[in-house]
Amino acid sequence: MALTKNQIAQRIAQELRDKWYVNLGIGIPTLVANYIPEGIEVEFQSENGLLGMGPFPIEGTEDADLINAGKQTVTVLDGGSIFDSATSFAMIRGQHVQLTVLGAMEVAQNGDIANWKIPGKMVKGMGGAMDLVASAENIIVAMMHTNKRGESKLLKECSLPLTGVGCVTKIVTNLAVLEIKNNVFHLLERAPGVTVEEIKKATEGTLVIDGQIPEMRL
Amino acid sequence: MALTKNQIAQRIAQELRDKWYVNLGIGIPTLVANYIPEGIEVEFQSENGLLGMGPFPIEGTEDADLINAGKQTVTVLDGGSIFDSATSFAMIRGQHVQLTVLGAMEVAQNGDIANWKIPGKMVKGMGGAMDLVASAENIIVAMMHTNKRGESKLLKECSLPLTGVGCVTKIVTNLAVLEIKNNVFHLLERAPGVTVEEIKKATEGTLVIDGQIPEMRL
Amino acid sequence: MINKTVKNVTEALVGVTDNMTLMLGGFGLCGIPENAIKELVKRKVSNVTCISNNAGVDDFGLGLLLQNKQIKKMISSYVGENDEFERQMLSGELEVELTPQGTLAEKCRASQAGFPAFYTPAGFGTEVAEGKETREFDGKMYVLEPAFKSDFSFVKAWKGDTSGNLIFKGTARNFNPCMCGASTITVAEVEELVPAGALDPNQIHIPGIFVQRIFQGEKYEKRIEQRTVTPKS
Amino acid sequence: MINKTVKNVTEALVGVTDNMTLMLGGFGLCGIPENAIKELVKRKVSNVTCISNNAGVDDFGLGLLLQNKQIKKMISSYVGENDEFERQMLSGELEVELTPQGTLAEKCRASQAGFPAFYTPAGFGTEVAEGKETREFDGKMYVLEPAFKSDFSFVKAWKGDTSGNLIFKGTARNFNPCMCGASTITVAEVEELVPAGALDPNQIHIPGIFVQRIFQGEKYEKRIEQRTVTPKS
Repeated sequence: MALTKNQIAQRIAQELRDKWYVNLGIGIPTLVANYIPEGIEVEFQSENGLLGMGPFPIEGTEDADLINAGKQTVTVLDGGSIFDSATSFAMIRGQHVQLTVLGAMEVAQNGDIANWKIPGKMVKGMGGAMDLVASAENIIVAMMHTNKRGESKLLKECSLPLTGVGCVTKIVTNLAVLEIKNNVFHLLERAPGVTVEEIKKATEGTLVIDGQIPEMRL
Repeated sequence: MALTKNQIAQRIAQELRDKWYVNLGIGIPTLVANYIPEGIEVEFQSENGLLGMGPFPIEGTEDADLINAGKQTVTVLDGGSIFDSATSFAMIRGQHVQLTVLGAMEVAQNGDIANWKIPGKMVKGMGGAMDLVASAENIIVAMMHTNKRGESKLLKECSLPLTGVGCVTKIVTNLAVLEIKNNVFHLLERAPGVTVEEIKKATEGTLVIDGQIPEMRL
Repeated sequence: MINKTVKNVTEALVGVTDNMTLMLGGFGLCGIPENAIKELVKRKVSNVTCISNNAGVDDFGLGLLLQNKQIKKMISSYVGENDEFERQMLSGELEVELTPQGTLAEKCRASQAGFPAFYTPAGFGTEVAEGKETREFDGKMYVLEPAFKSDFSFVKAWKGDTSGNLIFKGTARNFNPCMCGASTITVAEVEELVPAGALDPNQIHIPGIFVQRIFQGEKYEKRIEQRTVTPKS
Repeated sequence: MINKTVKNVTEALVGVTDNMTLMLGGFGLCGIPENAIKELVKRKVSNVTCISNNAGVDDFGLGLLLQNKQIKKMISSYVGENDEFERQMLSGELEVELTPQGTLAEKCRASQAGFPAFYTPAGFGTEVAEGKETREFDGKMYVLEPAFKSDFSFVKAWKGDTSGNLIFKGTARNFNPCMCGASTITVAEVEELVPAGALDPNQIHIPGIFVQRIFQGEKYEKRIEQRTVTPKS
């Protein structure tokens, strides 16, 4: 069974480590905050200027002056802080944020990522994604393995305009966990019940399968 | 009569304009704050991180955590603010400070200034002077016309290591007010009772004397 | 102390003319200079270049200027919340320069702080870096990005004093502090204008030196784009 | 939330060894990390490079490390308050890199913010620019200055919380915020350590992300260099 979006988030949450500052992109990445493993402390950074981002506010207490990068009303946890945009990207560019999780339209086997533009069609802008992928030491892409037309999103080369080059290290999709090393995808784990063959078929880029591939534990 | 240090400061204070932010160096420049003309408002910036610097504190109220760039205990006026060193020099480099007044060991007729080092003898460091002179649009040097050995401090070329190049626009000494334009000193005003000849004699650099030179009004 | 107050938004915008480059604070609709934007609409200032992280929504924020076709060019990082924007851009009516968000913030800060340009890794190897100088430092590649040059900055703060000192509230801070002092003239509008001395000098977010004009905005709608809440249990 | 507290200064300095590069906050004796400096003396850490705007006075601040000849190299903007410093420098025992104050601050900030280098007009045409790249932007000349690389930052704040958030008091702020996050490990000592949640998130000067270790200093002497006062009338 392919993972649900929540299960992708749950699997990514297993990658969190104690004392990490984490930036979660819009979409599936946001859900990761719901699955922080027991016994570890992480803080979420929102690039519009918030550290220690908490859950959505209790109905009636929402504040127009307190939103996250997705423009959603949020809260600040005890020990959180507010800062301006230049300081926010000082944190990101200065590699003070240990993990970035974001979505993608395409990932290439050399670690390139495309997620901000479809020429002539969609031009929403890159927001903070280019800064994040250019600076983060540790980037996990959360996405579906294939697009709506069933085409692989794990490619030999990206066809869309790039967001960053050679930066993605790990990918968690609805089918698998993969690592990028030496310019190829390495299959690390399968979604429960999904076969290596299914993953192979859904992956256009070069896929290295080394030994037995375990099923994910959720 | 040559001016006293206080009179040099008094003459410089006449250059202040309403709504200017002003950085005063250590020594004679500091005294300028005592002679702000009636009817204008200026604010003093201290490069260690203080805007709206006020007078020395009333005895007994001094605070080790509130000093100026000369390490003297000071006060903050209503409407003042405190900031870090990077922000302080953002103000200076970004040309938000309208006037810098500082001392000098030598000034050259092309506007070069030397005031931070005597090789092998005095090595206190440049502090914020290099940032100030490289960025300020409006720099007034406050100094004695000659050094302790009676040698001119207004030179064809500086002999000491430079603080900045081609940056000084005006000089107020104990003998005269001078302007630097087209790589020569222009005599603007004489100290009361001081003759043009005396000023000529005390000036090593090229001195342009255009018409009658008025006496300063203090 | 130097007094920066102007009577109202009309006086605050004196000197704003067609073809100027304007910086506008805010992230989404959070912390935008609502009064200045309305006045720009009212004055029908046209052909302006706007530097702003976002372009508002169709009927609020910078979207109002877009509806009236007052904007020649937008410099932003994300513009996905505005249909009219997308239409004007795809039809070629509107010039758009999309800039990574951190680069956008630092181009403002560079201008504020007197840096002519800076090297950032953001955008290297992408179309953002096309035609720009790139350079390696310590094995990593960077793109040289110039500081912005802008005529007016319009920012919105929570509290301000007559000396121009500003304090922001929550994430309505965002780009506002970075844009102060980054244009020839910075106009700050505040929810509450207090006398000099009423704010703690240790708690000022933006010292008054970066602000030329300050006024208390008439009213603030503070529209919420995504009202997300946890139901009362 | 992430807890950054360490028990005391001893634990705060774990990992500091000979030959390291250290940043130390403060301007003159104002806002210096008194407890960290005393611990460096006690540990006899030697051959270190110190990045600090000043070098203390003969018997306080970094002067204590100088007396013990623990410092190999000083990177400062002004060192005029210290006779032993001048003696060691002129005799060649001490290596000294004098840096314009604004450049010094920005070399810290560049390191904090992930900029490899920056262009500043300060020092152009002087011996500070010797051997450095210079470049013209818009008719003005600039010097390329690299960011600092440093092992430990020692800073002093007024209040801090267990998440590492810092608030400074008066001009004891100075270089301290710029040095946070500018070294591999930043150690903050505070006059008062409070629980996470006790500080207003809007009023934090340095977010905890830039601080790895925090502790409450045992005591602060806060010596005044120039006690200048207005007599009571």
